[in-house]
Amino acid sequence: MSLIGPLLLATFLFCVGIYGIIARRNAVLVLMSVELMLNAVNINLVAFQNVLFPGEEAVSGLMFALFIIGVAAAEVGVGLAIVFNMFRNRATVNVDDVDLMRW
Amino acid sequence: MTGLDVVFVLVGLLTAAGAVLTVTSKNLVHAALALAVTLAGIAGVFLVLHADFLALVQLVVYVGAVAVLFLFGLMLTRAPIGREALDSQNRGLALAVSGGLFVVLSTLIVLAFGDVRVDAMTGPGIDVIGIAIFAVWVLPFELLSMLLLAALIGAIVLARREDGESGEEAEVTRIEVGDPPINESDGPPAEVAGDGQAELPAGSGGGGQA
Amino acid sequence: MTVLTSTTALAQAPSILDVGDGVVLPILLKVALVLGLFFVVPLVGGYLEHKVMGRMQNRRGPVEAGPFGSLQLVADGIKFIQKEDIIPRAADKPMFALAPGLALVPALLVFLVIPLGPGVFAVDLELGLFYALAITSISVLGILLGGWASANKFSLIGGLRAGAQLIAYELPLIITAITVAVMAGTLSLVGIVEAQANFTLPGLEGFNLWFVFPQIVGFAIFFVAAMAELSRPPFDMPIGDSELVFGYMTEYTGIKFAMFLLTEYAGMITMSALMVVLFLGGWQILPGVATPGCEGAAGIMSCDPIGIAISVLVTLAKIMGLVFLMVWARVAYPRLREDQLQRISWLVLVPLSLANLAFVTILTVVL
Amino acid sequence: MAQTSLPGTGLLKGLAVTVKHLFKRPATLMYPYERNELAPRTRGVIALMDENCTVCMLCARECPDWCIYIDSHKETVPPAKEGGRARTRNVLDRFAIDFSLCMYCGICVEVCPFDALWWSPEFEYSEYTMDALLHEKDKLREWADTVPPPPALDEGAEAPAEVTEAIAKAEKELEAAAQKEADKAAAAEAATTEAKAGGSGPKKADEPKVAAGEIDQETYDALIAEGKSERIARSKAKAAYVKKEKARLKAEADAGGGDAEAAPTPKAADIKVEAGQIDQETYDALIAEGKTERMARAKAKAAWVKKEKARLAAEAESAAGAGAPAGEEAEPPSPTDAAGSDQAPSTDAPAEEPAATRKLGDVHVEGTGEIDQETYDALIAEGKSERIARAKAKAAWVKKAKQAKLDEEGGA
Repeated sequence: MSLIGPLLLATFLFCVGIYGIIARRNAVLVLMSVELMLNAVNINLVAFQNVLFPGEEAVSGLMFALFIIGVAAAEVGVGLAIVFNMFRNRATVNVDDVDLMRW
Repeated sequence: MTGLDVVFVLVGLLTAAGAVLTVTSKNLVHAALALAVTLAGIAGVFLVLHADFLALVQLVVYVGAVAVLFLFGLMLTRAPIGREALDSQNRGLALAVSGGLFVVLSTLIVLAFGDVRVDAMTGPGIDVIGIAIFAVWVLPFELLSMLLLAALIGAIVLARREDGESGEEAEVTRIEVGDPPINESDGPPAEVAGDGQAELPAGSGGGGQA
Repeated sequence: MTVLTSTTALAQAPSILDVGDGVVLPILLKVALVLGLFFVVPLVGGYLEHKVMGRMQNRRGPVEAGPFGSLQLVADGIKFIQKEDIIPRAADKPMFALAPGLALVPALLVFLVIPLGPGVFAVDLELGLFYALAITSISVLGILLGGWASANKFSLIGGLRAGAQLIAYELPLIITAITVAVMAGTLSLVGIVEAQANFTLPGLEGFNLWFVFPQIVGFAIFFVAAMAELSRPPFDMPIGDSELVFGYMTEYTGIKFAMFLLTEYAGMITMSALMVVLFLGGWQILPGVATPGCEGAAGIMSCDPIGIAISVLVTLAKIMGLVFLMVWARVAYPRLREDQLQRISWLVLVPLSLANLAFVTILTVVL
Repeated sequence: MAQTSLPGTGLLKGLAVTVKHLFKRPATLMYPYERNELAPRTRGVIALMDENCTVCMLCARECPDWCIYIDSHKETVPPAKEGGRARTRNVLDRFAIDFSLCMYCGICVEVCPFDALWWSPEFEYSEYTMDALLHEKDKLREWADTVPPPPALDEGAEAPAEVTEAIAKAEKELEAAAQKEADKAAAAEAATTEAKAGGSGPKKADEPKVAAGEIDQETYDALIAEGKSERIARSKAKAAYVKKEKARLKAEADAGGGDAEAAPTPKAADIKVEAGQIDQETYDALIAEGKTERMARAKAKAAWVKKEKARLAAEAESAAGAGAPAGEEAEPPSPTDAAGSDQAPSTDAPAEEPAATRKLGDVHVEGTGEIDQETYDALIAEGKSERIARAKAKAAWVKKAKQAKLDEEGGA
């Protein structure tokens, strides 16, 4: 199959993620957009794994993707914890409203 | 166009549609569900690309855990619903940035990899992946473990409610129905039952809190 | 280490359903097998539950529909279809309608990899065990969504409880499954059955054992976690009818409710089947006993039709035995409290399963 | 109790208990196919023996749900003796219990001073409409046939007060009767032979019962069959025995005399039959109608008794000629028969219906609260209170309506 498909899909997801980060106010939605971008990267990595190491025992692309998934999971955990904390203290999850350096 | 191409196009369209819904949906839970669809679609893309181990990991971690976590987060944070509440004012800017980026990147990609084809895809077996993780990549793997542990502890510490802290959010949660209180502009009125008596001698009229 | 490349996403062992040269016929046969399993075996399990629970409570259980009430669940299904499909006005209608399906489909998909006998399976994935666990983890989305979309506080709390419970118990479940995979040296479900047929403890050579004997702790953890995953009593806090009406199913009626119920019964069967494969030697009759009509490795592979029939019956009998155990636990024990539930998972099962994993791994490497 | 045991033994104990029950016989009773033996006073349905009802309204007043409806009117009974005072008595027109309201507290049964209300263990009277749960007098009377006798007294228990009283009374009367018998032995001889020739119950004459405290077994059985309580049946049977003796002696004494010893007590069976047999025809018909076995048996028994009575009455009538049947005729047809006659398909009891002249009490008029305006106005004019006037006017209306109905029947 053609390589261009996965790459274009990855690009599209990445740009959608950027749109979400800029356009959304809700912190949880922003986190979701970040996830979209990370996944777009994963698609790229897997696609290039197939191009660069076809049928070999080197699996660097998959490894990177795996690590990204792990890191993303950690990011979601901590990020959501921060959002909860913010919600408790400020009663809002709008990123626009959290513009103080201290409170 | 091979059969794989067709399957990929279908899965890719589903994924892209899910992604668009994720960032445009007016309802938070719909957005989370669209995200789950997108993530599952990406797992499908992995399957098409013969990375089935990764596809299953994607399912377990993203669809089974992260999407659920997001749903939990949305249900616990009680955010208002509606486009105005969810979207900021710079939607046009966002569209311009992301659209421009997409045009530039896709042009570059087509120019660079437009004619690359991978026809003999043989994904590595699970044993290969296992050996790779625990032989070649063992140090980053252990680091990732440490990171996850730290994230676990950090998340618990951040989200944990201190003793006696429970119920405090009730004070600052405003119900915006009817006429606002007179001293709305000064900040949230400190009209907590029991607290009100202590407020009276001070005479500050509700400016103390927050 | 030999070269271990393999074309993934393909079956390891051939299925007996791969007949002829065509593509369509095997696929049709496999779909028929999976659907048949999905719709028949859960009904048998449900009937068993009705009867056993009734007799344990000095009742008779169903008696009217069919001989000895055996068609009770079919009658129930017909009744559910006839019922009015009520959607609450405040509900999120598309999500409300989607949720039961989202819970049901994963339960259906798991049947794809479950081996009932030598060659009696739709497909034997290299990652079969991982696949089964990954697919089951999806159904939590449907439950959570159903709870939220009902616009009912009982439903929402039930859905949240279910989500928390499923995440909490998925961990010990997966870790224990990994332990078995470490012992078997494969993730393929057929491979695990075969590994058990050849498994002996050092010092006891020639004495075949199933994984349940060295892994009795793992089996107990898996059993408890599986019951919790399925929200079966005594772990049915998400439904908790004394506190939450009926949890996430409160607002569901008719066929949608039936779909949730079918999910639960199908889940019982799949979890039991997984336990049979992981711990109870699959279709092997007894440890060290070769199935009549079979030859090949450990006398359980490459069978003639009689051997295949015996194997399938043995597997189904073991599955029903485990379903009986689940029902037994349901009758014997009262429902736990929500905090007890989480405590059991995080403070008992997870550490225990981690210690078990470490222990087994070290022994496997050393021996 | 501090128990030190291995952790987990409690869990195993729970499993042991449940698995033990797995192999026990289920406690389930396969209800529609097999039935439980219910206690005699099970709160199934409330039965009414309307012949016992004096319209005292206690039940209706005590009912917490106000689910008992009673209509009645007053009737003047002509003086029993010449020159006596005419008495009034309440006649029950309507007695209904709305079982859709009833909460089965049983207070009405408790308070009833004349044993007119009884618990019956029948419970299968569910209906498709709520209206059908309003059981009228006839239906309530049917339930009375299903009231089982109470459990026997304990061994060595003291006899109930009414039984001892009845025994004492019977003994006294027996003595008097014996005295009479001795006086009129000669005259009796002739009458007995005549009666025997007519064939009216050879048994009756053949059994000279003299033992003190003896009960009339036939009456007793009949009463039990009718669903009366053991206690009542016993005391009544005693009384019946005494009365029977008297009647026999009297009949012996004056062969054709219409003395009209005819009792106001409707129960005293002048003609007695051996109860305990059932009318197979009735029984089959009722079973075919879908009645429960118990009810069918009780009714069939009653039907048999009634048939026998009718037969004997007919025989006696034909035998004794014109003068004799005064005794039977004076006896008001007991409400038992009236209620049962439409139920039991015993067609061969024609002697009874035409023999008895219809009275106001036998006619049922459906009143929905109409009042007799004329009476009402008159009473108001007399200065009576509105409530009294209304009540009396209502009664007057019922009476009038009944009279009209009766006239109509007579005319037809």
